Amino acid sequence: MSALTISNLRVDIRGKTVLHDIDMTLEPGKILGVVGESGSGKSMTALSVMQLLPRGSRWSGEISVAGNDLALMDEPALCQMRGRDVGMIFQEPMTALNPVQNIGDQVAETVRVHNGASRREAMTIAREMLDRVGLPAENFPLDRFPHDLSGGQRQRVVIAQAIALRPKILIADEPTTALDVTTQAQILDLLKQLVRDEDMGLMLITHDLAVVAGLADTIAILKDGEVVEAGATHSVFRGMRHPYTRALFSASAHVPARKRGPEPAKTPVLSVADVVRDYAQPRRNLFAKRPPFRAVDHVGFEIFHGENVGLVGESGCGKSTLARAVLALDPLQGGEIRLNGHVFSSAGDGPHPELRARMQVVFQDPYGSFNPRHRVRRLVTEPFHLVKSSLRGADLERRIDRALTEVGLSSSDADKYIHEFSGGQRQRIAIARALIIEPALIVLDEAVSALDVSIRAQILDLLAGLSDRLDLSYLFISHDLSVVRAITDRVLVMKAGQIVEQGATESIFENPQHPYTRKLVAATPSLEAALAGGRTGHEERINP
Amino acid sequence: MTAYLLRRFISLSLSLVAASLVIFLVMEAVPGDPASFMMGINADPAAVAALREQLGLNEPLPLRYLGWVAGLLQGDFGVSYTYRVPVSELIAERVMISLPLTLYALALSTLIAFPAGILAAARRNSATDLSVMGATQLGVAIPNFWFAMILVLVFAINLRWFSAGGFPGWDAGILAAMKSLTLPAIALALPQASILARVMRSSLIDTLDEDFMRTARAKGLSRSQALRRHALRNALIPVLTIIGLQFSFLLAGGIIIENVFYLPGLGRLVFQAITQRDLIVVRSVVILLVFAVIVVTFLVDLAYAAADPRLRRRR
Amino acid sequence: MTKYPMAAAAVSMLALGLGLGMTPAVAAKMDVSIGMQLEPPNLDPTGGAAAAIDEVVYANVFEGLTRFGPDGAILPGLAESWEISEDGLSYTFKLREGASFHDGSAFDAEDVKFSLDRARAEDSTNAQKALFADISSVEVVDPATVKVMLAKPNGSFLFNMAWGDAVIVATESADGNAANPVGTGPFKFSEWAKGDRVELERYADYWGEAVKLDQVTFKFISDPTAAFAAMMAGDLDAFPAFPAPENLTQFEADPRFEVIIGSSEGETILAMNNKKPPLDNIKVRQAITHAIDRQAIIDGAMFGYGTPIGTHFAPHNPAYVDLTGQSAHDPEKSRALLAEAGVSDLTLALKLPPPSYARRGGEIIAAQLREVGITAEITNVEWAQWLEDVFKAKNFDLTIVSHTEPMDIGIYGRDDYYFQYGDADFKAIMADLANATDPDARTELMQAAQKKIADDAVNAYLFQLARTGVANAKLKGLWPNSPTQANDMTGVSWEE
Amino acid sequence: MRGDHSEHSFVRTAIGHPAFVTGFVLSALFVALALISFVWTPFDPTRLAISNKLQSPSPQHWLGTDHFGRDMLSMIMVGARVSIAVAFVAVGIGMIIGVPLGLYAAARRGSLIDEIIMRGNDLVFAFPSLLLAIMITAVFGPGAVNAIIAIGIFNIPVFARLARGAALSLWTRDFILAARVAGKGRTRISAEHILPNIANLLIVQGTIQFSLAILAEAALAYVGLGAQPPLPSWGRMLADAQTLISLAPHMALIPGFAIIITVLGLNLMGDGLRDLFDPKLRRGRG
Repeated sequence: MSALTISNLRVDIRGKTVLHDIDMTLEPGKILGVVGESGSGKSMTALSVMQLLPRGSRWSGEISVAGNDLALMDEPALCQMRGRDVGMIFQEPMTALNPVQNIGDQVAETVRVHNGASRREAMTIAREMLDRVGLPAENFPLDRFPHDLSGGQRQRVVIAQAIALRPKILIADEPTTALDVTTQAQILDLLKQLVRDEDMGLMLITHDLAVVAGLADTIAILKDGEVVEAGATHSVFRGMRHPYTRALFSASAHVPARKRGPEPAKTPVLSVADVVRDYAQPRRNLFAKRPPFRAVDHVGFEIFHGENVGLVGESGCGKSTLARAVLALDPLQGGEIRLNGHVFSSAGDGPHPELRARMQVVFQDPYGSFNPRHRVRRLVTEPFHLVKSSLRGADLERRIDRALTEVGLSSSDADKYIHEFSGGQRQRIAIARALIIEPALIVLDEAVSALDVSIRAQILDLLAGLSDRLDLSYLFISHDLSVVRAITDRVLVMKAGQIVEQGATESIFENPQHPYTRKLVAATPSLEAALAGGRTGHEERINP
Repeated sequence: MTAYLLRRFISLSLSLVAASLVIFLVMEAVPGDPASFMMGINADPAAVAALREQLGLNEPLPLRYLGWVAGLLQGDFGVSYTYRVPVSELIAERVMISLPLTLYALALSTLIAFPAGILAAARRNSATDLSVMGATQLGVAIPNFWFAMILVLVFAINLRWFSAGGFPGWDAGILAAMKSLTLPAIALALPQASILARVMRSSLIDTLDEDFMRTARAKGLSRSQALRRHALRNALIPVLTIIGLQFSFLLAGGIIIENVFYLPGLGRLVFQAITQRDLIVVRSVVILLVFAVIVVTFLVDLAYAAADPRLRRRR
Repeated sequence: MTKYPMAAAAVSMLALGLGLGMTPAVAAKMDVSIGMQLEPPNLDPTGGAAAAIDEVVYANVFEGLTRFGPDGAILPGLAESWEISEDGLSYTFKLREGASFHDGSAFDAEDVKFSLDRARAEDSTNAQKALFADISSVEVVDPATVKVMLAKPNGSFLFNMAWGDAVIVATESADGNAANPVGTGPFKFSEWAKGDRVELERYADYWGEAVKLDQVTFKFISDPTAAFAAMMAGDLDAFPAFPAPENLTQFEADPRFEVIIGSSEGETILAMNNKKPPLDNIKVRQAITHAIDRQAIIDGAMFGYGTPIGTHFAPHNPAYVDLTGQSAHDPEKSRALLAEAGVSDLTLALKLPPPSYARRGGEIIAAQLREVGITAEITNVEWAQWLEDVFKAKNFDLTIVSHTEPMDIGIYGRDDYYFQYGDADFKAIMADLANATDPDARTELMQAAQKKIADDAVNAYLFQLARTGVANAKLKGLWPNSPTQANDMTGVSWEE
Repeated sequence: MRGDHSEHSFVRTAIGHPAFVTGFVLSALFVALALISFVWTPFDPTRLAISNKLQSPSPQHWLGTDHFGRDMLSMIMVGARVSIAVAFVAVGIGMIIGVPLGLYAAARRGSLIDEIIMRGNDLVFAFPSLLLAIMITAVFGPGAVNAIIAIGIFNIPVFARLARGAALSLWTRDFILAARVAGKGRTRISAEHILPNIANLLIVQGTIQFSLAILAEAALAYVGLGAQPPLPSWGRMLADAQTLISLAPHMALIPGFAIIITVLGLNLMGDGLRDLFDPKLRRGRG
């Protein structure tokens, strides 16, 4: 008897249909992957099962959890169901736990709410659960507070909370999107073990095809609120009957075509020598002055003309601090940075403004990169502030049109406000802003991380095309190895403020030398490997 | 956390010193000479000069400032020009009325505001929410001295439930004293309760949208359980600051209400002292009020650290 | 913090509060509570001139050699009787037997000598030092007799000795009187809750006739509405000088109360700065007097209570001359006078002290002056600022104030006085008055003085401040008029 | 901030917002009254007619007459002019001095200047505002101008703190970093990027402070320290009416209602603006 059956589910929110004709089933001990881009309705499906739909929404169709039909259950019965028959974990671990309550109480609460166990009993179960999810007692006592834990550890506490009463179904809505690659691998393994040991059904919701390919037994692909294709994972991947599945698949594995190789031997566009960046630490108490935290520890590298260099590393390794140092947004504590051979900024001596025109930047969040009050025309021409001979009238217009068309937008867009554009279009405008002053180097700090897979592919193509056409070089910073692999010629791998390995992109990915790089490459779920290996890797473990 | 509190303590004491300097200088700028005021309209000029000498009004400025501050530290606020009684004694009498009145008003305000704010937030955008918000809008808009006049008209003159004002003294029994503070407390509490209810509501609404509330619901807690166990404590933290601010405002804010109800509290003492140009009393009361505000701000910081573990020292 | 226990406590407090309010307080018969608008800065009548001090202690706690009667006549006080020498230079007072101070110390001639010498000493802080200026020496003849020698004859010496500033204090307790007054009167001081009330209680072994009250409480309520509410709610038994004349009609309509209307020594005037052009021109001053409609001011500001006056003299005084006709309300004449004086669109600074007669009167006068083309710019000031700016610095054009000291027409003779008159002829009249002891001669001189200041239009004389008192209908013996600043409780009692 | 900023739709949603509309109508009513009073009032508010004093509302005097026989409606209209003018200039002072201070402190976060400005703010906040306003007007003499200065001073820290808080959160935003990469200095960025984006917050707080200023002016006038006669002011009308409250209740109720309605109107408008400016807050944040 299947743990969860959903048949022709339809959900409307304030008159707008968000989900329609959804049919899914989930067997105990199996993993159902639900894949779709943002706005496809995958989270709404999960919330329908939990009956936590937003205010003012109406649903119809039939959902039965552990045999009982949700439509017949009143609120108290639903409260009984949540936590006991179905558990749920969410995307953002940093805010998923109550900051003013320790982890022991929060996990024990699930037990006490349902079967009114005494505080002591509930605590022992909580201890058991925390050990079960890999948070041993010696350094994770029950009275610790969420703010003392890392993202991965908090997600483990959330999982402990969800499975405290051994529910039949566990729903995981983008559980690892906010985590680093290595932590993501550990959490996914934990979920796989729980499904096998507890004979629990897991509905894994994600936008990342690679994650689902290596894990899910069956898969359902959602687009604009309806299931476009569903079935056993390997048959869906081999068949790919629906065009959207094919588009999604190709966008995920997309590698833009690149012609030019780097021209070495010219003076480097950017040379970073022995750079040090420290953060002052708050004093523990009045007298003991704590040593500063060294975020960037004597880093040195060069970028030659036309060369695209990638900088990868997990969050907290110092890559953003390095980027800000290169852009001279923060003062250096040691070393120096040169642009085209001229000293741009060094320890103690601030940036030389006239050199700034040689380097521009594109940020991660398309919605935060622009002043909502200015029109595109004014946004894009901001860098002209650096050029003393400011252009006027006609040639300024021409420059704007050229920049906009270069990135695939029309000149008529110049008079619009930024809120009238989608995420992808905004990133194009950001690139136009960087291009307009014809810099030698563009620093891209997680430039595509916030975009959906299909849009990301288009932006990568744009960047590849630009670097071929204009003699332009990139410093491409990202935590997503697959993106870096697609666009860069050379890669620097950073860990704890130091560059542990660097070299040509392909050689780094084919046979990484440094143990950390090896761990990083292995942890990155890759679509081809999962499909090529078929289910072999996966089957062995099922029946030991 | 101790470093945080220590830093707060130092910055607040600096503010206190700066405040004492500012107050002293403003006092010097006040025209009107207390001695001539005390001697009355047909007083003999020679007698007025003798009195000035007697009260030490002719000493140089810095000397008087240092003398005053030295006195402050030992709790001696100097002698009042008009009453010729140690100011500390005067203030002690008056604080015995202003402090209970402030606490009474604060209690009323909190008792009205918390349930109203919580109810409004729990039933967001419902009829109850709109009516509570409407009431608080009105509460904030009503000038409290006008409301006091209406209270006196209705309850003291027409219904004669309460005395129209005055204070029988604590020795006349706790209940009699509290009775005479009831109407002033209500007049003071009305605007504060409205502000507090709005802050409580918006703080709770913010908390209800946090992710951990959704996690709590997913664990099987009912809507009210989730609100009580998780949202309330998180929402209370910002509300603490407002209560701290209101305490210091009420302590000094009663100045007009004390006049309408002729309560001999701190507000009225300082108001009369200003009109009688009794600079020593004005100076002392103002520095006392500033000190109270600073102490309350520090206490609120302490409460913050206690209520919010994120501020406690990391393990 | 769980909120439930707190809620229960507060609700019970409120309920109890309501409950208690139900039973009206029963007025005990042997004590009385009197309302006063201003709180005395201290309780030593010889150490400050504020009217409030005398209103609490005069005749109740302290007594002088002589004292004022309810109608202003001079009666024997601690001096049983006295003989005045032919040349009017020596006064021999026969003192009361068996009188004593509240701290038990005996009253004798020594105390009288001490009090008079203290008041006229060089470094004395007595506000009315001028009263004792003529005394050349004070001799103790025997414990019950004192002989006072004057430098020059002074017809009003006995009148001066009746003032609150001339009361007799004991050598031992003189310095402590400010906070703990010790006198020979029928009531002794019991408690002073600053800002709220002063309590007096019966002094068992008082030398004179026993008073009919055990306890007298003076409650200080400056706010007129609070005063009205306190009387209506029964918190007070009487308010001799009720601050809000507009409420008197409501008290008259209520059987529980009796409204007592009398006259006071308060001549309310629109004082003009005689030395500041264009006010130094008599025509301009006369124009201002004619612009003013006294009756409108009395109706508007004092709700009809008050008698118009044409000069600086109390109408109830036999020597009063009605000169209101001389400065009748005549806007036409006023405009003509201004034209004659060659003054057009005149702007004057009108500074108003706190009392309502000034603040309200000021608004009415400003409107009346506007009718004749004079703009009066009003600035409300506190007493301290009025004394500094107007009284001492003379930095004003017009101001409104009521002089409540008895028989104070003499101020027109002072040179440094704030309206800066100091006319030689007037000073001569005053000098003659000081020497005249025969009553008819004094009346004639006083009338000449009144005519002089009216003709010179020194100030615009508005009205005599009425004494508007309210009291519980069953309370008897309160003074209707206030010949001096006092609340004499010696004759007050509850009707059975 | 993803606000919907084209003018057309802003006005359309504004019409639909009940709180904003009621608030706007009430406030506009009194502003109109104030403006009309410059040109016309039923009677001359300064003209005394002692004979027909204390009349309750009648067809001739819609809102009755006061203890000097002056027409209450005319006094309310001219009083509106005083209250609104005092509040407007006082809040103006608060903004013009407070906001640049706040922006300057935010741009130099953690520096000595930031510390000084913040300590200064704490100092002014620590002072009991009404008490100091009374002292200032007592020291320099009562009058509308001194009331404006006294109330203005206490608005400066409010706007300084608000501006600094809002600016601090913006300084970490990407588009500010982009501007810095484009070489713009602190002052230029504060003016071009930060100020326009916190303007909404300032307007909302402005309406709230405006209503508080009206209450403060009424309180000062009530104790005799606001606008001086013959200029009518609501607070002083209340003070005059106080002793006559049982004799002529309309004299106290009418100015009281005038203050309440104006302040209510402004607060409702403030709330409405807060919702309209930031759709994220459409949930009716308190």
